[in-house]
Amino acid sequence: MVDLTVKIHNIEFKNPVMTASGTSGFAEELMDFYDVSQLGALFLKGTTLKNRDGNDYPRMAETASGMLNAVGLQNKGIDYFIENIYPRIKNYNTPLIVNVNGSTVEEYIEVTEKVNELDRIPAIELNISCPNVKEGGMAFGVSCVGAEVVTKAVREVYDKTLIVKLSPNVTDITEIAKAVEAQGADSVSLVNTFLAMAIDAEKRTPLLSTITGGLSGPAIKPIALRMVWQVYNAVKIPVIGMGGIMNATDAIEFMLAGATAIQVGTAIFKDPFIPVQIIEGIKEYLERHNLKSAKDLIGALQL
Amino acid sequence: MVDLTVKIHNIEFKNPVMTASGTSGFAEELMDFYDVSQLGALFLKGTTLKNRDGNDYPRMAETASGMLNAVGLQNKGIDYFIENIYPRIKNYNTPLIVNVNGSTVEEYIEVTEKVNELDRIPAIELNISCPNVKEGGMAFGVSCVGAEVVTKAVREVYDKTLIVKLSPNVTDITEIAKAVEAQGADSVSLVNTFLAMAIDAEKRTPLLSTITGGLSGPAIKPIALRMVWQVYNAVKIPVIGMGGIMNATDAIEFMLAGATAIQVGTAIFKDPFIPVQIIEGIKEYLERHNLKSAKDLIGALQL
Amino acid sequence: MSKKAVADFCVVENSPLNSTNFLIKLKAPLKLPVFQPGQFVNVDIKGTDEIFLRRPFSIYEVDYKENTLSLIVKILGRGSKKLTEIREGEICSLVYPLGNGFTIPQKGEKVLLIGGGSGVAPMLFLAKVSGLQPENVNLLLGARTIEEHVDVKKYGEYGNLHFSTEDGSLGEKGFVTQHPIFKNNLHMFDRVYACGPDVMMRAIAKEAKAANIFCEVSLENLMACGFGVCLCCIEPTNRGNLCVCTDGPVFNINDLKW
Amino acid sequence: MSKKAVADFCVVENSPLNSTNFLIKLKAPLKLPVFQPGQFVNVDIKGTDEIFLRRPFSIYEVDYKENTLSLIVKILGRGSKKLTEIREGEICSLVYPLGNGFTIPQKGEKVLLIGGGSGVAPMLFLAKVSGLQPENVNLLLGARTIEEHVDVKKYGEYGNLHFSTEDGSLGEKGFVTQHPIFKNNLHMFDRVYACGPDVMMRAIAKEAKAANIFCEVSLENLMACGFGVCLCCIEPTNRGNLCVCTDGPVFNINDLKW
Ligand SMILES: Cc1cc2nc3c(=O)[nH]c(=O)nc-3n(C[C@H](O)[C@H](O)[C@H](O)COP(=O)(O)OP(=O)(O)OC[C@H]3O[C@@H](n4cnc5c(N)ncnc54)[C@H](O)[C@@H]3O)c2cc1C
Ligand SMILES: Cc1cc2nc3c(=O)[nH]c(=O)nc-3n(C[C@H](O)[C@H](O)[C@H](O)COP(=O)(O)OP(=O)(O)OC[C@H]3O[C@@H](n4cnc5c(N)ncnc54)[C@H](O)[C@@H]3O)c2cc1C
Ligand SMILES: Cc1cc2nc3c(=O)[nH]c(=O)nc-3n(C[C@H](O)[C@H](O)[C@H](O)COP(=O)(O)O)c2cc1C
Ligand SMILES: Cc1cc2nc3c(=O)[nH]c(=O)nc-3n(C[C@H](O)[C@H](O)[C@H](O)COP(=O)(O)O)c2cc1C
Ligand code: FES
Ligand code: FES
Repeated sequence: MVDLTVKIHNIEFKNPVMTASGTSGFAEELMDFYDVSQLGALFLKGTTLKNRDGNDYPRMAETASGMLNAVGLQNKGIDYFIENIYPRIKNYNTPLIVNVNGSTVEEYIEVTEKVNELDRIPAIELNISCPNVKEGGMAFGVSCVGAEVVTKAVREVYDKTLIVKLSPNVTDITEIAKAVEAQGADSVSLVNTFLAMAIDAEKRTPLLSTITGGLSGPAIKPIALRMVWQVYNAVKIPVIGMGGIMNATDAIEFMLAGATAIQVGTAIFKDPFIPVQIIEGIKEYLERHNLKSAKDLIGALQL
Repeated sequence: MVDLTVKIHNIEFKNPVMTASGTSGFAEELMDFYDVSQLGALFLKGTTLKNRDGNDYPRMAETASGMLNAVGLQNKGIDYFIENIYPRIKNYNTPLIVNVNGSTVEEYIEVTEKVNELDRIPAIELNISCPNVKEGGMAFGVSCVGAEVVTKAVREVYDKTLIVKLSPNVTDITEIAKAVEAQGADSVSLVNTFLAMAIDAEKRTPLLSTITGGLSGPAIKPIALRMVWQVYNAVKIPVIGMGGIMNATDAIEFMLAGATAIQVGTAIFKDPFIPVQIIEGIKEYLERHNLKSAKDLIGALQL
Repeated sequence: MSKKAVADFCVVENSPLNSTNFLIKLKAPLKLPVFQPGQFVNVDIKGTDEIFLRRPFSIYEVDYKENTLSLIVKILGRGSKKLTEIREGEICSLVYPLGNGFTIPQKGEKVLLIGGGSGVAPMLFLAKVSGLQPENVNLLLGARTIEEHVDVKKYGEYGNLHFSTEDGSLGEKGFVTQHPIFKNNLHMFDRVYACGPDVMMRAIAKEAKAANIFCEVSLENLMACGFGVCLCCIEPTNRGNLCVCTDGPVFNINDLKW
Repeated sequence: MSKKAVADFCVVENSPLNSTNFLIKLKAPLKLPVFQPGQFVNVDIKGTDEIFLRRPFSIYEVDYKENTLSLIVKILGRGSKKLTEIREGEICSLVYPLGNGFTIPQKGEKVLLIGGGSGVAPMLFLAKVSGLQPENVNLLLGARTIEEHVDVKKYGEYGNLHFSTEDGSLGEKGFVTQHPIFKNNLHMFDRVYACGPDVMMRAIAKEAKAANIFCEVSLENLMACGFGVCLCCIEPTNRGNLCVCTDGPVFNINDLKW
């Protein structure tokens, strides 16, 4: 029997396969297909202090091996989450991780403080990399100073596991990773989407209401993989990798590059069973290669 | 009859469709298929002061809707070009543009000075964005200071059209574009390839000898398009757009986003006739939309 | 136990209904659940580099005995084009059942079902399972020309058939809203249902609202996931931004900001 | 006038030669140029999201009257797998002719042609057009098992056929370099030609070098363009890094750094 467990900070996950924030809602929708307790963890939809309507329609455009989105953090706010959603999902038998967002440092702190009260949320993922909001979001994530300020402020009010989600829209992602590590982040997750654009040539208009949006899917995988490998070699805290993972082979590549765990995002839109299939595929790979533990894959790339 | 000509600095091009440096050698190979004089311009293979063997094999890996390369500027040096290649190609009836590279500012200057002597080379493309060389290349292109230093130095020794090729591996490409504009660049071309990585999961090794390489092809198109649009809105000099252009629709999208001309790169590997087909496609589009000139497309995106 | 499924269906029929519409019949590997008219499936279209996401199509017919379901696919762009080229025997992955479905009318009610283009599919399904007497069901089908009309003769047994075309080549000339059954007799109906191009549904909604008649429309917003997780398909409503894929595709026009 | 072309060929035959090799015959829309043995075509494989670049395959047979060319395609990964699923009547785009080709032997010379796996294709083509008397041509074909051998009986008219398999299920047991015709008689040949797995060609090259016999091998480096513009397919040689697609795929072993 292979051991699929991995550890990030003080949490042991039953396997390294997790859902990416914003791509599986609050996991309830996946429950229509299968029991999400099988998954390593659930990163919930990005949550802000107050209700946000998100951006105007159209919010989506298909691109070669990928898609753009401009959802803009539509959510009902943290209080609604605590009162209405949390009670329904809190007994899922796998770690639930809230993706914390804000337009100001104060908002990040307030949301974090509220999440801190929730027994069944062992960790937060600090999203300083959303490219689809006018204020906050990626603005914090593309400079060391911005990343430091938010991480430091949140760290002061939060004792559980703090994961900071990095933006790929930067010159040197290792600088940002090192900056948040220095401010006490327990882990970094990467990458968020790439700022990108699509145009309707016939109509001569942008395809998204917001003109630009975030690119995800297999198209970005080679860049995301490079960033995971760079960050793995730059920091000591565990890295959670994502970006275009569609199958177990992709997931294994991210782990070989240094990811302790991986998140599946856009692939879920294509087939919600993909995370489950990846767990099976990793198991099969480990057996075939006579490896005892998923941990043996982490950073095992041979140069 | 639609007018396909476009102008960059003091050069009038017969049409906006050009080959991207490093993807059609010195154009002789394309001559085996068709007369390259039809094309708007030919951006020649990256050239350095001395002979470079380039990187070890393997230098290529296929990815979703794209490819990685790690050629590493293999070329025989500027003197060889001047003595052996230039005489053979100088009478092609379309502008030939040398892609100038160096590991040091001095090398960039030396290559430029030598190119300056060549009557039939009306412009150079200063490559400060190659991700596949250890020294120089992208190192200059990812900081404003680096970009400024090279541009300024080359501008001082070069009076003809100076195009600076930008790296997409930066937080804010408009800053770099503005910096090179301020130093006298006549045009910017973008994007070069994205630093990326591919892994053989079964062998647990990188697929490239250099571990990382440059991602090109349709996968990067949405990011490249966003950057062209941003740069178009940030500078006054003309923008040459590229990144994943596979057909006339893609080319038109780049022009709508602000490109005065476009370069076709990786698509040539798939089908060397694509640049010719794009010229036809632009013509057909202009006629169908009752537009008189390709210039009417430049930045014509309706927001 | 699970409410939704992803499964590989086998193509058992792909036949052109006219120049742009195709009937695609798919056999399920598992017992099909009961579908509501208005519900849809999300289809994985293989075989081109450019199609990354699935494409949603309304259920047109279901044969629970044969375990098959049928779609009417209209060629619009790359994906729908490719889908119409699928051959019998090929495999096609579907996510199903998706969406809410129309409100089933109550016994004795009179209904008007309006379908435009491939929007006829859910209307015919609704006519079939409405449970109403045929004389109380009126199907109004619109298209640009007779060539773009699908042959719906067999649906005569479920209700009265009315046609309109923009060029007058079949039925009344003009848009569906100019057809007498709509223009002159709207007040006769207890419920109006519509599926088709946005402009058509908006025109219908406007009149139905003015006449204060119950009216449901089926929206076709762009979708990435189809099951409520991406929040890409939203429609602004009086209850906030709702997902067309889970809160819809069927909406009561009073909820919409039209 | 142009030396190279891109054209849509029509698949006229796709038949399995054994469990992993397929014969694919393609009809050209234009008159075919004269191909040299060792030259290859670059094939656009449609129909999956993952295949972006073309795949190179050696010319196996050309019928100038019928205007067809044939390839032997071995299933190695995604692209070759997909290509073997192509159906008669389908269209397939080829870039051709690519590469240099083998040095044609001179009259009266004795040659040994060694093919491993799908590497038999250019060897059979060379045997056919070598212009030598059959008794001077020796074809040594190796594979892992008899199941992986392609039926080459008809090539008996162009030369003597010799076989080896790793498991001894056909011909001599072992690698081609262990076959008597190679091991004991190498010195008898004026020229040795080889195409097959890297290890096989390296082993042959080593012996040929030691015996100081003219030897050409056909390399299969990864390619992006196939016509000399990307510089991805390079092989280090005594003349520097050369492109396998234009300076090769055929190299004299004395040029290689093996
Ligand atoms: C719930 C639902 C049910 C549907 N039922 C049917 C049905 O039964 N039969 C049928 O033929 N079609 C139906 N559609 C529409 C169908 O999904 C689209 O026609 C299809 O996705 C287009 O894909 P494509 O690749 O051919 O077009 P693309 O190449 O992706 O796009 C071509 C052009 O059409 C536009 N477009 C694409 N999809 C839509 C859309 N959903 N709405 C408006 N514009 C769009 C694009 O913006 C683009 O301009 C339904 C859609 C939804 C959401
Ligand atoms: C000049 C030339 C002539 C050739 N002639 C023939 C022929 O006649 N018949 C034939 O069956 N094959 C031939 N090949 C090899 C053929 O091109 C490859 O088998 C094919 O490209 C593999 O594509 P794939 O998508 O199936 O493999 P992929 O899925 O791309 O790769 C599968 C695995 O094979 C490896 N691989 C892929 N291509 C090559 C390669 N060229 N060399 C070594 N390893 C590789 C990959 O790294 C990977 O590990 C030739 C190659 C060249 C360069
Ligand atoms: C529709 C959509 C919504 C997203 N919403 C969020 C979000 O709320 N918070 C967040 O941190 N990331 C969000 N992301 C980014 C994903 O979590 C992930 O980082 C990105 O999509 C790359 O992974 P992928 O290629 O596997 O999708 C979203 C992505 C998509 C496609
Ligand atoms: C194999 C290869 C070699 C390249 N060599 C060069 C080069 O020498 N100089 C340069 O400026 N860009 C070089 N590029 C980058 C291209 O010119 C272009 O910027 C990039 O590939 C993006 O465009 P595309 O997606 O159309 O290929 C190279 C790209 C490839 C794929
Ligand atoms: S399509 Fe994803 S939420 Fe509706
Ligand atoms: S494959 Fe491009 S140069 Fe050989």
